[in-house]
Amino acid sequence: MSLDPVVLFFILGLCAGLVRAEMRLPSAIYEFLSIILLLAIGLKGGIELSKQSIGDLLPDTMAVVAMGFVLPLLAFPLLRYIGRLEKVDAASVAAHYGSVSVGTYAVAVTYLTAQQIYFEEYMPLFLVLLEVPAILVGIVLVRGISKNTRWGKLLHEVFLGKSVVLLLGGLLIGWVAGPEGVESIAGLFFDPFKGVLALFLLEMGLIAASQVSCLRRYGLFLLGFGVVFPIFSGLIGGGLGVMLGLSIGGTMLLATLAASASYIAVPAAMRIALPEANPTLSLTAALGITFPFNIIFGIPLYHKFAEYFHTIGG
Amino acid sequence: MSLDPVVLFFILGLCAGLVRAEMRLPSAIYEFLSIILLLAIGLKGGIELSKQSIGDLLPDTMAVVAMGFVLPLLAFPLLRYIGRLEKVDAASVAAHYGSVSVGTYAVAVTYLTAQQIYFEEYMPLFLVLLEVPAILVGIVLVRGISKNTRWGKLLHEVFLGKSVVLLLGGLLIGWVAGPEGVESIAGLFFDPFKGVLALFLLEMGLIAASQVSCLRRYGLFLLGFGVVFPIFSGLIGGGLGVMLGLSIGGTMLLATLAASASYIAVPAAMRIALPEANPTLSLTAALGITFPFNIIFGIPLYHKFAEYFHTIGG
Amino acid sequence: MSLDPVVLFFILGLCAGLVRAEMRLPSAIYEFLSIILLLAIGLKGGIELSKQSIGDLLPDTMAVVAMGFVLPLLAFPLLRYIGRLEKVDAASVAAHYGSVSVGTYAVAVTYLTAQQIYFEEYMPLFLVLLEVPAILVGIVLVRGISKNTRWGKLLHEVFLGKSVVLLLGGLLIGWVAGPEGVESIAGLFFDPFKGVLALFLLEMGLIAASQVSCLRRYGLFLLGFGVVFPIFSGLIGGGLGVMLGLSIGGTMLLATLAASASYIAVPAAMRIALPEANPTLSLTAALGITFPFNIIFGIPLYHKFAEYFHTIGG
Amino acid sequence: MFTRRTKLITIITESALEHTLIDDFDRLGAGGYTITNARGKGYTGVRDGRWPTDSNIRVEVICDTELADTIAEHIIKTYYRDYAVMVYIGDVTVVKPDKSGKGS
Amino acid sequence: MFTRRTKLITIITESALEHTLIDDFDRLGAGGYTITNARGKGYTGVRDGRWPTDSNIRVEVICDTELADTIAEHIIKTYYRDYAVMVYIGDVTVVKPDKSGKGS
Amino acid sequence: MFTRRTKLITIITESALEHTLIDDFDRLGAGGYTITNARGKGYTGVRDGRWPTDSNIRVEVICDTELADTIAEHIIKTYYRDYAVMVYIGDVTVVKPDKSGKGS
Ligand SMILES: Nc1ncnc2c1ncn2[C@@H]1O[C@H](COP(=O)(O)O)[C@@H](O)[C@H]1O
Ligand SMILES: Nc1ncnc2c1ncn2[C@@H]1O[C@H](COP(=O)(O)O)[C@@H](O)[C@H]1O
Ligand SMILES: Nc1ncnc2c1ncn2[C@@H]1O[C@H](COP(=O)(O)O)[C@@H](O)[C@H]1O
Ligand code: NA
Ligand code: NA
Ligand code: NA
Repeated sequence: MSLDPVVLFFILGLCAGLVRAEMRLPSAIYEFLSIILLLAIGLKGGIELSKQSIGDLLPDTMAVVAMGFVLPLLAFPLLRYIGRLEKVDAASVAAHYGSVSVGTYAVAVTYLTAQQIYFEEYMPLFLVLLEVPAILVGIVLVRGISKNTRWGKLLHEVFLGKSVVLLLGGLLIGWVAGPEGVESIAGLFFDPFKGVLALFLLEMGLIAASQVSCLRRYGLFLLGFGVVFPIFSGLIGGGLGVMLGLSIGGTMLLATLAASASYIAVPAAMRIALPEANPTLSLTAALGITFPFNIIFGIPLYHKFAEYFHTIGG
Repeated sequence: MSLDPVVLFFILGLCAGLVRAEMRLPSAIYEFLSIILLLAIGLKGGIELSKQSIGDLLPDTMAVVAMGFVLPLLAFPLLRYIGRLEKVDAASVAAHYGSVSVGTYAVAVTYLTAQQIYFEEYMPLFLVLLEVPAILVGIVLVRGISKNTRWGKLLHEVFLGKSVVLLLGGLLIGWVAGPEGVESIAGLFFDPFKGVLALFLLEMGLIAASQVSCLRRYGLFLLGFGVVFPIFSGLIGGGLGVMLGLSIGGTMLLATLAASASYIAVPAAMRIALPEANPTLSLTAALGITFPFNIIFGIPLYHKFAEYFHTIGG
Repeated sequence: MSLDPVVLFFILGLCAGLVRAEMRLPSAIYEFLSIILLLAIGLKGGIELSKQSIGDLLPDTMAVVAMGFVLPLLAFPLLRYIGRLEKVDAASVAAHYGSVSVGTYAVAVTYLTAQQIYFEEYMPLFLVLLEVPAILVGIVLVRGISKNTRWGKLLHEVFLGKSVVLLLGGLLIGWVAGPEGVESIAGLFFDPFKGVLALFLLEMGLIAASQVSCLRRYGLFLLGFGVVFPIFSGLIGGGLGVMLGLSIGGTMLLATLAASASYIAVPAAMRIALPEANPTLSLTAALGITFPFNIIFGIPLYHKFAEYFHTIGG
Repeated sequence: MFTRRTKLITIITESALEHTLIDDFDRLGAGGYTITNARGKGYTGVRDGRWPTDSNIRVEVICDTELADTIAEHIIKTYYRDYAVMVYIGDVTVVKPDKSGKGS
Repeated sequence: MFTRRTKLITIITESALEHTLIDDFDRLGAGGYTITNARGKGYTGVRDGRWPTDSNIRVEVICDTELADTIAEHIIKTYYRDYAVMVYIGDVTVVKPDKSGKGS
Repeated sequence: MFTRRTKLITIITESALEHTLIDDFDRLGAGGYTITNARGKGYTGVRDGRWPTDSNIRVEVICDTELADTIAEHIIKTYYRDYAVMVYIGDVTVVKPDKSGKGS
């Protein structure tokens, strides 16, 4: 297995963090990089949407959203009854794993591109659609559909978070401006994309390493969950991909989306919506276990899933 | 009217700001982008100057500087006697509208480039020349040429502000290094230029949206002034452009410069020079009204002006 | 002598700083630029190493490390007995001048590239190897090899400083990923490299200018040392380069490394290891005198050295 | 020139609460507030700002004793259980040009 | 170790005044100052730092009662009318190795 | 609601000392600390944060009188000679939900 340079940057960050090297990206730079990634991914998807008939995508879209509601509902009982987490913690972790990680998606796309494997370019649409449902499920699992919950404020927070706005904004701009329009801004968003991702992953490695100290506190169950649940949801995502008739690349991306866990949008939303949940618990799992696992081992594995499903499904 | 992607980014920012999405560019990034824009614009102009005989440009230069002194003198009585602003506020707003906006200029250049319309590449020289005169007029309108004014400190502030230094520095470096020299740094300053502008405009949209709440406070006169005065000064700039024998593109750019209002250099200078002026008033007008108006409607309009003037002038 | 644009940016910063223009790069941006420079330099070197047999480089490597130990030992007596500095200050300044400046190295590479002069691409290996030895020498000169010194903490600080980690990380990634792998991230690290260096030097010029006020405090000796010692160590580095059979370009780079003085890694290490040393003294010399001297005059001079040595040596 | 002895209440808490606290202050009638970014450690652990959910703000409100107590009580009651929160009150003398001041 | 009861004057004002205030402190004879970036709200409205002209600084000067009063008076007289300004004074005990301290 | 009068010790020093100070606090038994970035001027000159070695931090620790004295003494003894350091102590009233508080 030869590793892509972006994965090497992640490993560099991980190692530097583990030996406690005095290094970190300024947070303004980290945000800059993530803004470029989000917009670039959105723009790419939008360009493709401009070539598609939206009506054709509607059934797939609905199936993917449904998966966004189902995944946290599968995670919750495992966390609550096997992991014996408090109800609110189980709901919060479930919301993280039902939602998605943009960084993981970007690495998966890089993986496919490097191997010149075709995938449906409108996948960013699914990415943005999968951000939100799990958050809603997590909240309802704890609060019910109670009128006491300040839904207005919550939905505002959830639907107008930075990543949703930038992905959706990118999609719309790409859709309106089309391939030639977007071409003119390629010099910031597309040409340096993979380098931007590399630097982003360097910082993610540093952050992931700093989560390791929390790992011990939460024990083996969390470690196991952070590895096993992604594989399980990767299978679901891959299965859905084949059912929707996606290519091998597209199937692999949907598996990756399903397998990835959010570490930006969901933590922020949970802090407002379910403040009594332990924020370190979810973040340690999503950022300290699942993200590294997916980047290094998961993505090639989900590729295998997609190939296998296509063999048996085709 | 098909909108350029950079304008779409501005509109995205505007919308995100109006629905109060939790989003903003870190201020370090905003500064980074604006430094790149200023230097890139300066460098472009400097390369062109290296091909020109400076002597040939002297008459045009003096005419443009004269316009920089005249525009605020036209704005002032309107603000004072029709708008019934305090003297100091009228002078401050006049200074903002007499000076120029680099962001607006950059969008206008993008507009011309996208439509492959020729313009005189040395226009950045006019851009930097127009920054300062209006500030001096604003101060003199209130203070007179009084010896009490600490002119030393003021002139230092005005002539050594960030945007003047970067534009002028870019001009000089472009002039000294010439086309081949500057070519080597194109990878940061020219290739990503339009993407950088897009991101810059995203943040400007967010900022402009946050000014809207101030709009109500100042009422209809300010709204009217912020739209009508740019059209009026755009006509003056366009007229001067034709008189100087500029191309349609150059005429349109000079109209845009005249029509644009400063929201960076002048607010900072006014805070030092005329602190009793209400800073929100000017900023709301320049940033909340005139900037969006120019980006979305003004620039195509000034193009029309230029074409019309050329028809009757040529 | 026609100046490269990156040098013009440095001079622009210097001038802007000297006239006290209100300008500076946000520190997050300065860090961003320096991270890109460090990684890019490391990656370039690593790609080359992947083509070399490491065994072949071992003798050269050891000779260069030896130079890193010798240079501060040469500087120390000059500073102590001619400059009459306190022992600890002499040791600290010696450590700065024995170590290297990445910015100076980058300008030297740019100089060679612009003139299309060949050099051994694995030079970044020497760059990273020269960072550390002088720091150790500086500490031992003051503390001896005393058991009281908290060597563990010190070595951690010295070997895991940001620039060592990024250079070394870049080297390793370049080495593992090879030319094609690294090609994919060129859009961030290589294409904008020279522009990034230009902006970096703009800020360095501003910083260097702010050191000038300290110059007066330390008088003529420091000024002389900051110019004469680099010339002297440049001769040593150049001589070693010829002895190792390096090309003219490689010889010039080794001379430049020897002549350059650290202003990032060493100041940070000294503040921990030798806190009683006056930090302003060393920084004024390295940043306020030697860096500008090297950028503007030193690099062409070391090129002459290399040519001369090759004439007599070859 | 006029001086008035009054209270300075300082709240150190999670950045996530910034907007909520500002709304609270407006509702409770504070004349103003000042916020700086901070990092720290307390009972809930290290909050070093490496991750957005891990950063603190340091909020100051100058107000009379009564309002300081109201604010303190509100914050302790509303946020103390679920969030990283530290609240303390000190005495300061505010200086203004005249008795009414700019704001009151 | 030596301790001395003295004053801490805090000024919260517009970032634009930073250089001017520093000059003032030097002229009035302050031994030092400490500045942090801040945002806030007061009588002159919200200053949330989104735009350069909208950001605050929080300035602290440790000095004796007399100088604190001089500084407060100077600032109120010079800047209060036209700028966003809040000034307050508190009591602190400075700790130094000996009576003279490093600086005096 | 429970309030306790206690001490607030503030240390303004070089950013380079951040990790060392944090270790010191842990060792001396402080329950927490809060840090903000700062710039300033003092006896050792201007520290305006333009260069990494020139930036300050402003560290606050809330603790009882005894620990405040211990911390102050430790810092003065260990760092005062070679580093830019300012230490001062003030009185504050900490507000907690009950006598034991979250942390003790
Ligand atoms: N003893 C203390 N001294 C200073 N700051 C504290 C102290 N305890 C807590 N803090 C601050 O308050 C925040 C929240 O505290 P806590 O809720 O105890 O975790 C911490 O992250 C610190 O910034
Ligand atoms: N009551 C207050 N409590 C805390 N900070 C305040 C208060 N009033 C004003 N400030 C700060 O002082 C700045 C200027 O105040 P003002 O001149 O009243 O607008 C504000 O932007 C706040 O940062
Ligand atoms: N009189 C003072 N008032 C406020 N802050 C001070 C004062 N003196 C020193 N400082 C702060 O403490 C830091 C170190 O002080 P020093 O060791 O005196 O140089 C300075 O950089 C300032 O930030
Ligand atoms: Na998922
Ligand atoms: Na104008
Ligand atoms: Na050297």
